[in-house]
Amino acid sequence: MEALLAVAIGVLVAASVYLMLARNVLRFIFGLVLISNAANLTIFVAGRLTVGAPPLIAKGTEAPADGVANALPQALVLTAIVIGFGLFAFALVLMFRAYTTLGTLYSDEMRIAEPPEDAIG
Amino acid sequence: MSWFLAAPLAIPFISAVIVFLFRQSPAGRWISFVGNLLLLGAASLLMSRVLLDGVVVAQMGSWAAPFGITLVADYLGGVMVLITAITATAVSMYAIADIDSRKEYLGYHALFNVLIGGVTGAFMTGDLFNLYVWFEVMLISSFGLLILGGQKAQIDGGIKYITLNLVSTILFLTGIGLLYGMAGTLNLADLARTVPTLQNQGLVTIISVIFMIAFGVKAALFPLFFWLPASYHTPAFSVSAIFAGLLTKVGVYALIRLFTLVFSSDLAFTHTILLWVAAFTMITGVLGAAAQNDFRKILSFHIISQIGYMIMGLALMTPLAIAGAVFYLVHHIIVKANLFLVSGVSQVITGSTELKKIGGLYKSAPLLAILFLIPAFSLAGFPPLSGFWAKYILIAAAIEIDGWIIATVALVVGLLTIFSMTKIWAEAFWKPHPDGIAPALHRIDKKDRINYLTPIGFLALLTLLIGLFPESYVSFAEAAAEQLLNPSVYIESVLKKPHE
Amino acid sequence: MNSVILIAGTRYLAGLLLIFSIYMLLRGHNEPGGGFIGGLIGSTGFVLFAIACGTADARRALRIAPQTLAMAGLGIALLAGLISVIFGDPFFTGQWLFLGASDSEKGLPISTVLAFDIGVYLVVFGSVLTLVFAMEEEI
Amino acid sequence: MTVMKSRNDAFGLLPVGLALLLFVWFLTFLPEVSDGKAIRYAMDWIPSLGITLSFLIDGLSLTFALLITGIGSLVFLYSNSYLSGHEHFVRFMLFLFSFMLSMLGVVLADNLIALFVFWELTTITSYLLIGFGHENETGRRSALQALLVTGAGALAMLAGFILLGMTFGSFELSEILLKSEELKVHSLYSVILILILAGTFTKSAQFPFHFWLPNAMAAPTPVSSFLHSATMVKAGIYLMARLHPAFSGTNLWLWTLTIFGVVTAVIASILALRQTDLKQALAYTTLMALGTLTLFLGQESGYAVTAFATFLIVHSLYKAALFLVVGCIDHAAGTRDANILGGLGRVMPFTAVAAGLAAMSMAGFPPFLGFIGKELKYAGALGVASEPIFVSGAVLIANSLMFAVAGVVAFRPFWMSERSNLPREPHEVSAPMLAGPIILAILGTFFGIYPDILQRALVAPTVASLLGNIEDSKDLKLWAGVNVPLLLSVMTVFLGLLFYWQHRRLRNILIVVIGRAPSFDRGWDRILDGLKGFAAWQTQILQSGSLYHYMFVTFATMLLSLSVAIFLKPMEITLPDHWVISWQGIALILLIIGGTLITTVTASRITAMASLGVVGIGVAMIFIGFSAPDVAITQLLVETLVVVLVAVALLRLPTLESEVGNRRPIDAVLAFGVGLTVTVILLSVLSQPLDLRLTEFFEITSWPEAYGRNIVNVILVDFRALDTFGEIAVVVVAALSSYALLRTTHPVSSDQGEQR
Repeated sequence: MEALLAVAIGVLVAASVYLMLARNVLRFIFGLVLISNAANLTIFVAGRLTVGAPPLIAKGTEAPADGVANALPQALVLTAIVIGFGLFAFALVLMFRAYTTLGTLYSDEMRIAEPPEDAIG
Repeated sequence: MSWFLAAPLAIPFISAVIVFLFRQSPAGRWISFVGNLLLLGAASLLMSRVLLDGVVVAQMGSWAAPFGITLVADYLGGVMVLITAITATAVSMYAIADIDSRKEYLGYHALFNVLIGGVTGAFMTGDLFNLYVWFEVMLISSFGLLILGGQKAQIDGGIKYITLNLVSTILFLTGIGLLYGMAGTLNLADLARTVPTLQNQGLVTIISVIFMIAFGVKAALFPLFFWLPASYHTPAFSVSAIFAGLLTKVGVYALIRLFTLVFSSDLAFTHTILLWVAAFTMITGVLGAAAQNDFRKILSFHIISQIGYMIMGLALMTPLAIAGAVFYLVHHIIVKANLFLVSGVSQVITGSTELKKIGGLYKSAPLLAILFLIPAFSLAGFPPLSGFWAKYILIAAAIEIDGWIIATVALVVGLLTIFSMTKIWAEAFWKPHPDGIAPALHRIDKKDRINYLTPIGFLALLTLLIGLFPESYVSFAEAAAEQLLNPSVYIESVLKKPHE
Repeated sequence: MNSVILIAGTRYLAGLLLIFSIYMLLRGHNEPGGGFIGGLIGSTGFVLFAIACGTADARRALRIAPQTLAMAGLGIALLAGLISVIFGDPFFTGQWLFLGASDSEKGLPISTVLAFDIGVYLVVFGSVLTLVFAMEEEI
Repeated sequence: MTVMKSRNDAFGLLPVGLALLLFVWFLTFLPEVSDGKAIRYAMDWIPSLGITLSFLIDGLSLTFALLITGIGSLVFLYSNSYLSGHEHFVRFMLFLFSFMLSMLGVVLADNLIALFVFWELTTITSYLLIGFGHENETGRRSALQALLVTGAGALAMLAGFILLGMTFGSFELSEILLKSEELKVHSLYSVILILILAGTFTKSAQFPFHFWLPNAMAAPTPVSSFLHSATMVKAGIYLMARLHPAFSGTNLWLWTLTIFGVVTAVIASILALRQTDLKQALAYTTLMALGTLTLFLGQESGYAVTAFATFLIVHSLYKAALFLVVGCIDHAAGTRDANILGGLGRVMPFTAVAAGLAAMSMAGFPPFLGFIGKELKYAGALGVASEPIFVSGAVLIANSLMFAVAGVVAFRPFWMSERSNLPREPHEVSAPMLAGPIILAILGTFFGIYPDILQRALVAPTVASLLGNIEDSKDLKLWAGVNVPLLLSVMTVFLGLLFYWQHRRLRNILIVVIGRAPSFDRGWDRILDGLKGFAAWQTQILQSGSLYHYMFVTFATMLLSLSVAIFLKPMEITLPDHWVISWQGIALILLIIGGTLITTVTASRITAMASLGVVGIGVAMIFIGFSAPDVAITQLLVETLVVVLVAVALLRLPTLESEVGNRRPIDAVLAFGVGLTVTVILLSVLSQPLDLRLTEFFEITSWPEAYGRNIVNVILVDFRALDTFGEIAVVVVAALSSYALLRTTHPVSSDQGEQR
């Protein structure tokens, strides 16, 4: 399964790169969601996979059963998901704001911070 | 013991929470300033502890390394925290005059203090994933600060800043996942011990390239620096100053940390890349500055070329070179933050940052002229200011190991730096104001004037002091380099059992 | 969106989700759940409420500005971490108090770790609402 | 204004007094130094880098120090009147005084790096002084030009210094000079020499770096007098003289200095005759003098070095005097144009006398010191190690032209032709302004009559500094008998008179000829324009302002560097022997891939949103399937919020359109490459076993020590609580930032709700 997931991650990354290269910044947002998923999956897969044994300690025992899933990457992924959500939310609001103030979602038309005439002078 | 490390991290967050509750009152700005003064005190204590002990370590939650998260300050980490506190204090005073109440209401001071917390966290953490977390803290608060004010240019610049930084940050996260998948640990000292023993060394090098790119974007290296000149001229001046001083330097710090501690086994590959990158970063940055006609844009491009010098130090990887990089880091933070602060005052009294539209400062605002000249000439590398020693050490380090090309590049870029800095001087200071007005400092009301000029003067004084009496700092930088190049002390301090 | 039934329904649903979220928060240390999940569930309730009745009502029901709540959460989490320093332990060392502990039973655990998780809960709760309310009001 | 003025006057006397004090203090060293002794002071500055603040006073440095402080005090006195009442008078004096101190540092420093520090300080102060007339474009341009030309040389010189210091393990000149023999055979000798000469030649305005000096005349006249004739430009000369014992004696040294010196001297003296502005004419004769000094420094003979030492002093005296005189003329008559000026002798008698005495010295008439200098120059030229005829000829031409220029500058305006149409009615200048020229001119005469005083006091010790032996110094005599130098002197006078007589015609010819020759000044502009153009071009390409471009370069860098690394650093990929494959797993992966592809290609917002949701849920299912319930729940909840937020935002955003453009295929290739790289690296990572000791620790301690049965949650709130703390900080700040972004331009009143 790890190998297959690695391929899936590759697809996610490729798709998000393609989306991020789009002129419409909304597509960047889509790419961002996908690539965050890819990064989270990478950590998860890199911590190796275990089926059907969540890292919980049963009542009355001191330690989990042998062969429970690796808890550390899960904690990292959880952190990363929440952080990723925060970043995504801000990015989305920014694109929204960009549309309401700049009147466009196309990055080629966003030339206020670096006006074209600047580059020549 | 752990107080020494916990305090510089906790204080900014405590300030952030408190100032947020006071966001509708003018008291907020003073609380922020006092908070930063406290941070300065805590950072000084930490620094003195570091000077006594060499490496100061605290295991968060009492969980021994490598299991919990370790906070650690060695010479480099300690001085970075201190300089962060110094810059933050200066900028928070400046902000009292610079930031309007609308921005305060929207949380300027809270964002600022969280940013500082993120920066000190990044400098002190001894854990790779934790470093990622602090990077994110910095990143998200910098987003907020960058767009505060909501002008079109800010939104536009913000989009470039944010998209490119998000790419870098996700790459960083991916790199962490992959490295964990190989080495099974996240603690930097533990990684330093484990990584060289891994079987698949080729892969280690490849993963190190991932980190190089991720931090390369943060540090604004060639050819990944686009976000910086696209955005740094847009926000409030306090924000520009703190960004210019600290943010890219966290990237440089991370590069130095990882590429001396963890990824130091394939120098022929990684550090050769870094050397070329350093050369191109210096050149393209300074040429960019030469092409600009705006006070802040020139300064922004200069950040890039100066970063090149620091990376040059890392790439050469000799004791003298690393010492040069450490010296450069501190010098540059002080000087660059200060120049942005000066650009703010200049904007207030001349009405613009565009060089074509301003002038006359030399004649009618001589104090500001002096306060500009000190950091500007320091940046340009004129002796006996701090920038000269920084460049001197690096060039000497390059010549020492026959690095002729990089030494030549560093020298030529030094000349171009002079060229582009004098452009600001000639246009904003010497040239008469095109509208014939005399931009004098007393156009600002007295209270604000004090808040504007005190931090500038303070930072300029620091520049002068480092320049005139560099010995203590040079020997410190050499000690820091020694520590970085022989990380065993660092590793042992972090990994030793608490009861030992 | 003016359906009386819907409004009444979401009020109850929101309340229910809030209670459930606190349950998830409290059980988190031993079973799936915790501050994040609790906070997310709790905020979902209010999001529904805001969609159904409008943000003005939702803000009134909440009483405190959500961003203040979030900041307070951050403060609580920080304090939970700092308390340990009073006891001479490093930052973020868990401090535990077991009420009614006996040899066989550990008793009811009160800990800084729980306080920390409550902080997390408040942060997530407050932040999500800050975001959603502001966004809703913008439309 | 009057208050201001009197304050200036009081202030203005301070530097005069200080400089005078310094001068007297340096005089006290004369007895010891005249005996050939050297005095050294040292204190630590940056011991870690081997940099000390060490000073050496010997014949050479004392000569310079006395010239600097002596002429300095006269120039300060002069400036008091010249710039009296100027609004930036205080700044001016401050800069000029700082300059004097820096210059003293240059000539006294024994440590190379300390010397460099002072050297650059002279550059900075001279930048500020040349730009004193900063309100006009020319002043600013000239200042920048001087700064960049000398700055460029200085940087090369710094590299030379570093090499020199590293080669010999010390930056102390006094130590390096002892290792002269070792240096001359060292493989880096020529590199070091060329680097250092780059610094000295630019500072001392040797051809082809000469062009900045005449432009620097934009500075006020006292500055020109002090910096651009008597002191700063001689810093380069000083350094060559200082290094003479270590470097001289090789062909490289000999020929480089001789050729540059001769070319500079001849070209400068020709250009000098061309000028109609008195100050410019003097500037070019300064160049000529600098060339001559360089030329003599190339040699090792006693005559040549004595000629150097003597001419150094002679030139400083008369040139400073003449510059000050020109300043007086300018001050009094309002112009420096040689074509208009005339007949000033009657109204400005004292100035005229000073000018006359200085000019006689410059022209080389006996019994002035200039005559002795000139005799020695001829003696030195005839004794050069290389091509004496050629060198003597050059010196002859230069001297005769200088004779002519002396006439043009100091004789003609006073005594020839009537005054006509002067901008101002001329009058004699005040005593403080006269003091300088008169004292300097009288000194030139005095030393001409009593040359042995000068010889014993300064010339011989200077020669000793260069040649190591005080006996190598040749005597300074007014009458040395009938010899070849005397004949050449006579020829000089004849040629000089000829040139003076014909100078207008010559000037017209020169204007035509030089007009056709390439101008270095214009070349400078072209270089600068080229640089600016190149900078703009490369910046436009790199920092184009297009987000697409930035993204593309970033990803391309990623792909390129990772592919190179993968190509050069082969990594192992071993796929597992037995594949654990479940049908559910494959279905989920297909779901994720399908959702991803739809999101990528769709042009519908709703479809994109839905397929994003599908991907998110698919990922959550993977988490469930592989034993991560907490992560899965979080992922699902977050996914819900993502959809809610996107949905809310989309209400206001326009519909998507298909991306068109001919770069999309390239983008697709890049995207595919990046994706493939990630997969390959991940597969390689998975090829080795993972060390699980961290997790094992958490498993063992989670319940006994951290009292929690959900290990993931225990990690989050206890083992790695600091991560979580940072994380919630991110969440809070994300919310605050978004809130700020949405509200940032709204007036306060529109914040409904939160004020209740």
